[in-house]
Amino acid sequence: MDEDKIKVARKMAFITTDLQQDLIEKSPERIQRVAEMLPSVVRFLHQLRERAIPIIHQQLVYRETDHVEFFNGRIPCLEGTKGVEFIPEIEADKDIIMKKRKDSGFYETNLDETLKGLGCDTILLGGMQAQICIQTTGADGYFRGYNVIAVEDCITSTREEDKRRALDWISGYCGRVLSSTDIIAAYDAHTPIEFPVIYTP
Amino acid sequence: MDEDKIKVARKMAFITTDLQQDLIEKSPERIQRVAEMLPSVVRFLHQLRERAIPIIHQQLVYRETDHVEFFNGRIPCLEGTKGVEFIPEIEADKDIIMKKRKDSGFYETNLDETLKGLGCDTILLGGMQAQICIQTTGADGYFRGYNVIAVEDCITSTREEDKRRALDWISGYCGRVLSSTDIIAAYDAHTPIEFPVIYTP
Amino acid sequence: MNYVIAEDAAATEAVILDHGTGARLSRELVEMIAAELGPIYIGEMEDSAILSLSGERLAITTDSFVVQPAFFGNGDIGKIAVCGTVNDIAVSGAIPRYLTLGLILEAGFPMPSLRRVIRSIRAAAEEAGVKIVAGDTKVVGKGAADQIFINTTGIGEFRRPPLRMKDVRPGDQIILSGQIGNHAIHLLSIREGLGFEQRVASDCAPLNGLVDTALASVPQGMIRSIRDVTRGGLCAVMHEYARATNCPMEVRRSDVPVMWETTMGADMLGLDVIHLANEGCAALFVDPDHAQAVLAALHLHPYGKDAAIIGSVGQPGSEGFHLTQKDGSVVEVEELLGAEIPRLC
Amino acid sequence: MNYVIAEDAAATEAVILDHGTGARLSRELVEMIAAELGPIYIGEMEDSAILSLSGERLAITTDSFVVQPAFFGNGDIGKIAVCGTVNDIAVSGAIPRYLTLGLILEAGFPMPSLRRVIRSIRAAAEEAGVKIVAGDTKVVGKGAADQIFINTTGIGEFRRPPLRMKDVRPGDQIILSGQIGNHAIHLLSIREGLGFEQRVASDCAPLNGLVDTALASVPQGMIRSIRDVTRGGLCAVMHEYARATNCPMEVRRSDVPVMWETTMGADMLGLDVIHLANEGCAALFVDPDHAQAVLAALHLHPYGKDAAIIGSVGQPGSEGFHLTQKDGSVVEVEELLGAEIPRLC
Repeated sequence: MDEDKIKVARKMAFITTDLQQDLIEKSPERIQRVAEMLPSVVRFLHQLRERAIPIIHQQLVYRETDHVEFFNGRIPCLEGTKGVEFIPEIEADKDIIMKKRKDSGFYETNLDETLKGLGCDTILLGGMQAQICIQTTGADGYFRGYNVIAVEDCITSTREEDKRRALDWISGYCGRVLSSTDIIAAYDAHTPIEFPVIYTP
Repeated sequence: MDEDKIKVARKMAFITTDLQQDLIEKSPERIQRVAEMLPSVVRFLHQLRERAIPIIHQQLVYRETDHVEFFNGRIPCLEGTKGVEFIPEIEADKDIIMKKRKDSGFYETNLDETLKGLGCDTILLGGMQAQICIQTTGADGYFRGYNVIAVEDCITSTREEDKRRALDWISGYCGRVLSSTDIIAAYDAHTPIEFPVIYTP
Repeated sequence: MNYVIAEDAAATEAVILDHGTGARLSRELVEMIAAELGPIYIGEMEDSAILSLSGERLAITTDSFVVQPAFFGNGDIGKIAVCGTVNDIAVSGAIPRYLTLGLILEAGFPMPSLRRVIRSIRAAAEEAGVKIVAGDTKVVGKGAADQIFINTTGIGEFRRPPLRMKDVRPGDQIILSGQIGNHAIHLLSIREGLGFEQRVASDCAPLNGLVDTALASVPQGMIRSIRDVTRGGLCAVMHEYARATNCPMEVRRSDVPVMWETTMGADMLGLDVIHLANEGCAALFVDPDHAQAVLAALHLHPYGKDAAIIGSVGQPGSEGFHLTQKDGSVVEVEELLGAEIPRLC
Repeated sequence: MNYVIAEDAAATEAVILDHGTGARLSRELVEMIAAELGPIYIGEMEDSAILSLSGERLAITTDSFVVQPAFFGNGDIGKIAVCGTVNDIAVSGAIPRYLTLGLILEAGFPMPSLRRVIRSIRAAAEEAGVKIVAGDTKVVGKGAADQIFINTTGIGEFRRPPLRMKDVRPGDQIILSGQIGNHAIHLLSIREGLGFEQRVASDCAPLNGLVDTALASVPQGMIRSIRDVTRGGLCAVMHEYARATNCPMEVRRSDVPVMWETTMGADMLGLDVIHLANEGCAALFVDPDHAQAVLAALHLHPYGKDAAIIGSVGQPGSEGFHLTQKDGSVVEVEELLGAEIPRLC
């Protein structure tokens, strides 16, 4: 591959999205899908912490006055309620927690500033839902010049086809899709992870 | 007084307005004002029942979807709640009960038909509030050709001045203001109660 | 960057209901908007703007209708939307010719209700002799509008000189074309279920025929100016003319045509009829030597049978609205700050 | 008597959100209204009606704006309200001259926000060279409207023959004046916080200058018709012309100008850019021998730098919108029934 057409991940951060009580408990399908993914996430978080790779948990927070979709008859993730909290397995309080109010993790948050402060040039994405929050945080990060990696085994959606489509979209437009195992292996072997430089047509 | 300028009450009915839990419990002032009036109302109801004079209790009923003033943070007189019920002292279930949804007792109710069916030509008004529901039921009855009597000691308002003003308005425009004692005395003595015939200018 | 200005500015001055009543706060809002628009705003604060377009003079006016209740005893928001704009054009002296129609509908507004409104629009436009030349319909989510809002914009043409406020002179007689207060009492009565709605109907009507009748009855220029008496009532119109002419408007309360039941209803609600809204009543300012002729002509028109001379324009030097009460005393009636809110339970 | 029709008719057919999207249900609603209006409705279902008023021909159009969010990255509802109406007038071939402005404000709408909207209106009107000749402001209760609704009615004059859909002929080339989809992706992105709003700005702009440029570049009659591509997107416009001409509209997807990020955003949301709304893009139907000249003229205009010939009008006999995909296959694109709703969480 042509040298000036690739760039290499130098410093990574892992960003989880919406791993909160209300969002997971919306439906039996979601509970099931998250349960399937959770061991990978927990293992990956542990590996990252061992390697001092920064972890940021995105927390969706709504207010009483927000016009949002009701979950089970009420506003989900309401400030100050139990439902807004992270599931305990991810031990979020060991890491950076960042509130957000919309889909993209960059939208009116200080995620960009935080990543720059950490010196990160590459974002690893995990959590749910693949087809909105992950996808849009990926696009938004890409627009801001970050290398984007969707961590395949740490991402889920209520429906497998939505996840599949979202990962295809990410690899087609703005990033790479890799497993947590591959990422850790590359990191430990000092193998650079390469990204094509996409010129906007 | 010129013969063709007066008419005489022949058959009366007593109409109480809004003597319901939620409406009375709106404020300490209302509770107090109703308590002051209640003995007169109870005595008058008893006297009327003894004389087989019809009694109609107007019951304000709102629905969840109505756009109305909230009392203490909620819709008052909601269908099916405790608050919509009459206060027990008036023993409403001995009499005719008629639901209404607005201020005037005639508005989209069958009060007019009911009175005609009973052969009544004169309405006695009691309850609260003098300056809206009583006043407007009086005007509406007057427009429909009824003789209107505001029963002074059986009517109340949160504020005495509102009651005063309302009774002045009724006597000035569309009816008479009499005490329950005077009405019973006239009835028992077969003394006709006279009304001026008002020609609309 | 924050796109939601509303949230940031929540603590600052906000539009309030009183900004929409036709009284002083409304005027201040309109003046603020005109000032902000600066040189691109060439309207003259008259109800109709007069355009020179390739040498032809047109009258144009726009009005949005947010009537609540949208349906009432003898009309609905559709009738009002046509009459309101037709009347604005007519009182400028122009012949109303065309209307545009912009509808904003709340999702969930029943189709039969919409049909009823459209039919009312048609009937009123037919009576007024105007054509609707362009339309637009928007639908907003449930709760994002109140059933239906209507904008009508009217275009009229001048076949006689425009009537202007500034032509009103001291000594001119003030004629009201009909009874005041009925529209407001009818609507308030329906909204609250007061009983008056059976006796007092809305006056909503297109007045262009009546205006034509009046203008034809006397030589050109003898009717100086006409204004339809709508939101803000007679009081707002009197103040508007007092400001424009720098003369006081002197009115005798006993000569103001009002239905007895309307007075009764207004009195019950603690309102004064001079502040109440109308939809089919005009104030005419007429040369004193021709006032009787205009009055006689109005009396022959169905919408003018209750017309009356209610007062006259006073001598310049002091503005204001002077009302001679039934007891002979004269009171200076202030403009309301906002809506006069009826006393309710 | 029951004044509340809504309640009685609650179980019957109701206006739904899809009635307002510019797609088929919208058209059916408009057709119903036109039918109900009967002979008093003399518009021709074109965006601008052409009036003969004392011998002078005017273009008039009306539009209500209910944009959500009312404020966005590079504009607001005020700018859109001016541009939308100016563009409707301009594409009829008339010179936009005057606007009326009707505001419906929700109580609680912050004054600074109102000022910002008014300033945007002023700026856009200045750019477009139009004057606002009449205004109206209504305030409704909190919850009875969504912040602010704007109606603008525009009047233009014809100094050249009107452009009409029926003049479009088989073989005419179809030119898009700019990239499509940006406005919709920008607004959706703000509403949901998708990230694209930083890269994709709304295209909202007054197009009368661009239209003048195009019309001046070739002999009269060589540009047959122009339409602004707004709600319903390119697809709705193509179907409108197909119906009016009884010819298929044949478009090559690879030639349709679209920003890469807009495609990316639309793809994420499961939308096709051909359905997305625009506020500063026009479709021009041009004689094939003059299409290159028009294109060259457009490229020199700031709002036309991305203009492209995207297809042509097919032979009569079959209507429809035929889209040649990037793989060479041709698909017949159906008109949408209602809004295309993005797939969200």
